Amino acid sequence: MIRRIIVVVAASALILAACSSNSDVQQTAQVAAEVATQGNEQQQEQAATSYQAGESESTEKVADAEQAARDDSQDRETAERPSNAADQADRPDSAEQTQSTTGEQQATEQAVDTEIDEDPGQQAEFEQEAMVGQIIESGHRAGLFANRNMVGDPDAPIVITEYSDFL
Amino acid sequence: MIDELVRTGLARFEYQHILNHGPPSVAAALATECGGDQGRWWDFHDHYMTTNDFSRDGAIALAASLSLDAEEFAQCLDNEVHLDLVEGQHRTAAQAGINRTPTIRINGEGGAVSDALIEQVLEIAAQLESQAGEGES
Amino acid sequence: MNQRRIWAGLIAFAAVAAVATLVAACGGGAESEPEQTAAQAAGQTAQAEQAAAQAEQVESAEQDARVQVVRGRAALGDPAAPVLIQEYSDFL
Amino acid sequence: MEELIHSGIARYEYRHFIIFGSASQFAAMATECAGDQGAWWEFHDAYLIDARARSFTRAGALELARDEGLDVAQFTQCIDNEEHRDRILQMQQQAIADGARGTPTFLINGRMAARSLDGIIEQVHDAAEAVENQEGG
Repeated sequence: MIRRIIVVVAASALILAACSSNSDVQQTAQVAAEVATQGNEQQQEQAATSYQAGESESTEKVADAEQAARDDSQDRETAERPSNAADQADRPDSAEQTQSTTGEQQATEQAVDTEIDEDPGQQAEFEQEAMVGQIIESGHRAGLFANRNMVGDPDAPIVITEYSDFL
Repeated sequence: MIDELVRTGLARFEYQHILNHGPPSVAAALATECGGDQGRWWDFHDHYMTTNDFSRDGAIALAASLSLDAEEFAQCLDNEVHLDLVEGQHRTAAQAGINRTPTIRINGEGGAVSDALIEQVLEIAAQLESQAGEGES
Repeated sequence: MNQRRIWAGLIAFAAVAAVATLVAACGGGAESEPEQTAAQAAGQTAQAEQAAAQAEQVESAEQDARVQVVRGRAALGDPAAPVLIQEYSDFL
Repeated sequence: MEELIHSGIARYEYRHFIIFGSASQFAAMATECAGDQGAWWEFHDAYLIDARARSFTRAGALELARDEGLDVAQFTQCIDNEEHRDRILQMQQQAIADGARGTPTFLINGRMAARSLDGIIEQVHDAAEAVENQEGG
């Protein structure tokens, strides 16, 4: 759920920053997507193991054999849904802009990434652990309920409604 | 900020469809609702927030990657099962004078997106916390 | 509030409460015959306490056994219980 | 809830409903692999009560298995071959078929229950009565 909420916040922030008329929004989304896909090659590892709801083939595997298999599936995945991989790579940067606390954590993670490079599997596991740690720390598990177009406690006193178009 | 309010249980977040770009808007909204039928509403929402592929094949591919029941999903799309729902949301928003996207409303008030709106959320949140405080002490 | 943490607390509380009530009940029985000599009475209370301690061990062993039996794979409670509670949940 | 189980009115079943992605998918599989060696509840508690991010990684899960005195080789094979993947996917689809859309979702004798603890306890007593009347009648 945390991923979804960060996306919602990041996406609305992206739109807030750019939004004067609707067309700008579309350009910014495209620009962000292109930048992310170019950046995708170096972050090959991160995209393959990052937080893909229900993507069972990207579950954690350390052995080299699986490593190669995952790279192929990653290429196929990038070919099939470039935006999706971009969506993953794009998120850490935009999350940095909008949320100071998680931003700092992401910044430190980015700094750490550059140091441990030798074993991508081990480093990806480190990231996964950091991300899970964030979810656990955030008390996220206190019964947050996601139901169709609603996230959060149905009895919450405040309703924040976003009227939006996917284009 | 919205993230915190939702997680602390002070606010719940809802998404309402606005169909400002004709067929592709409708296609994406329908696909999301059909994904929602199989518990994957937010996965489709996330996907459509950062993609410009609104084709039927794109939706079918996403449904497959989330191991949804392909046949049920395709039928839901082709029979436009949720057309009334998404068009209804668009109409209700238009009647309430909402046409620019995204527009965020807090408990039904507030116009276009602005910092003032975010302030409003914090005020309401503070009021509620103080009321809750009085209730307990 | 997180149901799982409350639950863990409840399990511990239930076990302690059961043992405590048991000890109190046995202890009470011994004082009911005042006219015996102090030595006999003292001897009897000693025996009663011993019996209570043994009973307590047996009872708590049973209690543990019942709890053990209770924890099947992904299941808790008597399989023949009339009502089934299913929780669909995620570890995160 | 605890009382209901200890008094024999109700029995409880945990079923996986993964909505948070690969991290919890992995934890579910590790727990099922531990269940093969009789340590299901130890892993369930490790993930839910101890809640250390480390146990959601492959290395962390292996450590957990070692601490619980399991056959680590068998455990590793079970995880890497994803022996329980289909079973968990089945639970997932059953959850959606039963109407679960978020976590936690409680079902009492197959019927969706309220989300509050009291609501659940009340519904259990109603269900118990219903069963008695059928047997009694």
